Amino acid sequence: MQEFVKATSQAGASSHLATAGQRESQTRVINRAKELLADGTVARVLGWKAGDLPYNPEPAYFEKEEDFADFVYNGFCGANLSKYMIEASKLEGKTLVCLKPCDTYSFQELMKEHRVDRDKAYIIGVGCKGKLDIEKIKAMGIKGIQSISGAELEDEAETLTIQTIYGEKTCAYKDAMLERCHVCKGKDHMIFDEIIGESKETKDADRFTEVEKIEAMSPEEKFAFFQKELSKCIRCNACRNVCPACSCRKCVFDSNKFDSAQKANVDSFEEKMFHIIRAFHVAGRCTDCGECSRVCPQGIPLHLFNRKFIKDIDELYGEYQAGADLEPRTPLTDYRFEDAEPGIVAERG
Amino acid sequence: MKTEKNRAELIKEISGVNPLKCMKCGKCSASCPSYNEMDIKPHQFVSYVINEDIESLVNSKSLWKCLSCFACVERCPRDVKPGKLIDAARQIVVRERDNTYLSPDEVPELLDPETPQQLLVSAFRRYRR
Amino acid sequence: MQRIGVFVCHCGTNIAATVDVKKVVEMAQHEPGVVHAEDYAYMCSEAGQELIHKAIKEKKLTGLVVCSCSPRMHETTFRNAAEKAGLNPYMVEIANIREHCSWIHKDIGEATEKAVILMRAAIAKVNLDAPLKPGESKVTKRALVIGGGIAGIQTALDIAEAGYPVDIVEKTPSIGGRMSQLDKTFPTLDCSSCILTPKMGEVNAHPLINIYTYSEVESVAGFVGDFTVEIRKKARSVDMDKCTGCGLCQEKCPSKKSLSEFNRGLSTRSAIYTPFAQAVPNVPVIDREACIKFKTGKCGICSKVCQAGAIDYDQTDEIVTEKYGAIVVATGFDMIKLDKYDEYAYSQSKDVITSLELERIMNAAGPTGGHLERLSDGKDPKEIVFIQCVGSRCADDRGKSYCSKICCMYTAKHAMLIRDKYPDTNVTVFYIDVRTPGKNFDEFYRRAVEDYGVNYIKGQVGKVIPQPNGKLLVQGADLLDSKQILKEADMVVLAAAIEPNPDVRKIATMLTASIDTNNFLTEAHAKLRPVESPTAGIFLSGVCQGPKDIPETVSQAGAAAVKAIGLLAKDKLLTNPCTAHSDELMCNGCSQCANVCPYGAITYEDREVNDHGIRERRRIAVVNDALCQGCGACTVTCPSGAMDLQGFSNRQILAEVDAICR
Amino acid sequence: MSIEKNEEFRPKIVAFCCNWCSYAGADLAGSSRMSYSADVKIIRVPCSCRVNPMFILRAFERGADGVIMCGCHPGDCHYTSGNFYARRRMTLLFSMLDYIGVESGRTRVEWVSAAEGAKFSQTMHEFVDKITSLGKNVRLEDLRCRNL
Repeated sequence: MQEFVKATSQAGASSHLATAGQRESQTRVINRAKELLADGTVARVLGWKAGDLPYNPEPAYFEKEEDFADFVYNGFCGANLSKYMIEASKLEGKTLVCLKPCDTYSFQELMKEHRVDRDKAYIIGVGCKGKLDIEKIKAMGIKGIQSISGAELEDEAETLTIQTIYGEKTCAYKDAMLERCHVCKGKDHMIFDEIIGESKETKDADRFTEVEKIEAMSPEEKFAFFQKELSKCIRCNACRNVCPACSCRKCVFDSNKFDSAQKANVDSFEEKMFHIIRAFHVAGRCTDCGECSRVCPQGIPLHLFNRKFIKDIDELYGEYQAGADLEPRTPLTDYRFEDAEPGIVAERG
Repeated sequence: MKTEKNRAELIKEISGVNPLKCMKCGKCSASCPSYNEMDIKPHQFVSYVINEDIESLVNSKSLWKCLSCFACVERCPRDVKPGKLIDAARQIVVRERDNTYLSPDEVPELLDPETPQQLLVSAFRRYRR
Repeated sequence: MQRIGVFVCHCGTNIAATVDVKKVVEMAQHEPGVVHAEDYAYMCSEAGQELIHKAIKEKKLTGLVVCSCSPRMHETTFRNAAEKAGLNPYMVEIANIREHCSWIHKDIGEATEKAVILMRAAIAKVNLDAPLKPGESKVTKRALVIGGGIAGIQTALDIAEAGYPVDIVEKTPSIGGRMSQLDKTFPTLDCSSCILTPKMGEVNAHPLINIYTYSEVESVAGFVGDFTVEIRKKARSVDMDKCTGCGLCQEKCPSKKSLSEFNRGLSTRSAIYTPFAQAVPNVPVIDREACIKFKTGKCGICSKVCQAGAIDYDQTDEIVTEKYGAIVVATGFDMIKLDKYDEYAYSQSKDVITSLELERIMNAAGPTGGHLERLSDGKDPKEIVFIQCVGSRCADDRGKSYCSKICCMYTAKHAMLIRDKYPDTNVTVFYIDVRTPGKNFDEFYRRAVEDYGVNYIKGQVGKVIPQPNGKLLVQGADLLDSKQILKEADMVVLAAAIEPNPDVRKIATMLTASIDTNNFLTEAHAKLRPVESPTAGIFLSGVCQGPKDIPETVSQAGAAAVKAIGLLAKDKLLTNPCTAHSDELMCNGCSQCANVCPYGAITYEDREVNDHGIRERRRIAVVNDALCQGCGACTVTCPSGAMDLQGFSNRQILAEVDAICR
Repeated sequence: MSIEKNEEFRPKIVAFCCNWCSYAGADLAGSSRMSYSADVKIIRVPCSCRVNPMFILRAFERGADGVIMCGCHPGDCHYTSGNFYARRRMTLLFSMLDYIGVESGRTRVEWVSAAEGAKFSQTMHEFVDKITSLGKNVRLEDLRCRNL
């Protein structure tokens, strides 16, 4: 918390108003949450609490007034809280959940799949102006971070000011944004009870550019690329655990239904095919929230798998955005007589 | 290479028509305002293309009697559209004449700007021989 | 671990000439679970089956692998043999070493190697086989027929004659359908209503048939043998029990300007009406949109004149819920709309009519009292042109891709009738092909040409141009004579394509019956099961399945009835045990599987589960065994693998893959 | 000739065939004695929609060099719509395999009716030739190489 106060006070004069606005927006969420807790509308609040470092807030429940001392909402609150609502839906009473615009797609997709209970959720659509990627900041050579200001000044903030043990560093907010925010789906919340704070569309790139780059490679180059990336995987399951679409009660890789949980297969089949199968299982349901890539400790660009499927679906079966509506059929549970034949893959070359 | 087979293929390609879809109903000939002027009737055009007898087609009177009114194109129930085949056969004639026709740069000088465009286009279609 | 017996068939020399069967037997001994292996000249013979029987008993086998011909050939034989010896029939797997091996390979080494691999795959599968038992479901001994035309009438009569109660649901106020609108029928020229009305009366009087007219199917739930159907009885505003059918109300009704549906809009009717004189039931309905009482509240004349006191303005729609074992769809057809065919001037001239309109004009009970006349000026037409294939055999979106099948014959009939009744009227038919396959059909067409002098011209008409003098200029081409024809006609009759009743799509969705892009219901097999829908318990009668004339419709109606009777005659249905099942501990309840199920076999229920000590209510997919046909679409859609298919489980197929790639 | 082939490279090919059309088509190829390579091994499934992408990946992982799936022609599915779902699934899976650098010729879908014995045999011929020309499938086996 202390860093926060410091950070805001260090903000430049030009962004002072914005600072107030933003700080107010965090305060407004807190105040509104306390209000709803007090009047019994909700039994708990699902938000983010400050972590041990200035850039790692983590999802948390807040049930009592005093819990809110740790409540934060800033540029590092990338975590998509919709998946937590699966468990929260089983609890007594309503849960207030803070969802960013892109998180609401996941929430709707989970609603469609009957995994979350709309009646058990009170959704505060929180404003979002792009979330930050600490790995990008570190990659700029900024090490020994003590505090970061500008992360919470999302209205007009264009610069992050970072206090490190080596002195003060700055970087453009934009340059530190998560990849997914550069291909933002839009600033509108798909579902909410109320909205607090403003959102900004941060899209400045085409989301299929990277996929196209790979598609253009020769088979050898493609293989070399994926072999290099996938070989980094330590099978920690972080991608699977964070993914709102990977919400199976029991993952196929943990069950005996496919022989895939047997020891011999863990070493070979799962080892090799995990990411392809995972991407296939979420194809047509993945909202492209980008959490898989964000949490991967090895920095594997896992979203490239999902996005390849999204691109194919868009091109072959018509534009589709998972979670944009509550229509029960997804591209893989639907068909048209005149759909492309699988041979199109070879024809496209 | 100018074989009859190639020319027939070219006609299909230019027109985008699959002549095999024809069920020989004759609605094209029934619709044609130039029918009596033609030696090869519109519905026969289709079988000439199927039989790859393009030489007869390009030498026929019909080729230049067609008004390109497209009544047959409009009414054909099988999507065969003889008018398009005729148009493609004309294209063949033009393409095979190599460089003996006007260059596009010469055209503007010869044109009266008052002439309606539609008239020009149909005139080009008919008289480009 | 299973105790598996492997039996390798020589099939005379069919297998043994190319596959070293002894080697296959030897290799089988090394496979896990195999406790017995032998070969024999003909495994399918009595003696071969006896070997199987003996081995099952002596070696206490729990699974069988038969290396022989295709399972499509003898799987049932070997399953039955196993069952006789006390083994579950689903513990038998076939390795197809004939069609897929010995018959297509020449090299013995190569064929033997492949036969061994195919055997291994079968052994791997049987190792994971589980005994399966077909389920049972009850049969409600009552049938529903949707549609009250000749198809529905015939089906209902045939089912009822077999002793099963039948309900007919008909959308319009009377049964009778298209056939009741026809004048004469080809190829014998019987009067249509003379042969139809006795059947309508029979249906009405039959103690086992119940007719719901002016009613529609509202919803369908359940499955073969046990459908629950909601039927909406639309408010008739007339009490069916009290009405005597005297017709006084229709006579006195002051609102007489509504277009008669029965006469295809060529005449008018009153707001309270029966569609035609022989209507069954002979009870009128009030068209509430035309009725003055309903529009203004003032009138009520019908109520005043009705001596039976049958008029009931307060009647409301009523929903009846009924259970059925079988459902027959007989929704029939209509003519396509001709608004996209401007070239034939249908909407510009009253004298350009469709064949069905001509049918009404020729009918003694029709708008002109049976006198053939121009609708524009009432004059006798002297020159009539028929145009065939209007909207049939069309590749574009204006018409239909199929041949409507009945037009060639009814046009010959029309031409003949006109020439017979009005010998000084010329009749010209422009045709593309004349199609007359059917008993006495071509003879009938030839009579039109030879005995009645109907002028047939090969060539589709290009355009019909109404002239200022009231005539119609028909521009056509005679392709055989290579000349273009301009003909002045007094009347032009268009043989418009027929299309399935548009409501059938809604009904197909309710029934989960499959339907093609032309809105024809799909049959289970184009040749061998033409009157059954792929959805069990749904049968097809009449034009809803494809274009048909009356004799064909009646035969198909009978066939559909027999299929329905065959179902109703059973007390219990045995269901295919190779069905999908969901593991309640793994199911997410995400509804993805229900999306792809072609049979609507998957529903969801909130169930209390005990997941390793955690008790909670979960949404779980439940497969109805009676509905599931075992395609497996759901199993692949299920990301967690909770949904699996018995007899073709994930583990079994993976085991086969492993065995083959070993 | 087959011996020569044997010394060189014999591909392992798995064919998934639906029970109603393609398996029957393969039977017809057999009863019409239309030969094709013994390298093809057929697995019977009720419908092409029963083929889980995991089966295909498993086959590759276990050393298959090519996987082909056959089903009823679109619109002719015994279960009315199964092959439509299968078609989308396979299109996406094949596209993904192509994307990670597995040669697209190693996977194929062909619709074979019960009457198309000749087509079945012809298709298998072509597929075996294609796989033989591609050689051993090493990519999927080496997709994750820990020592890199």
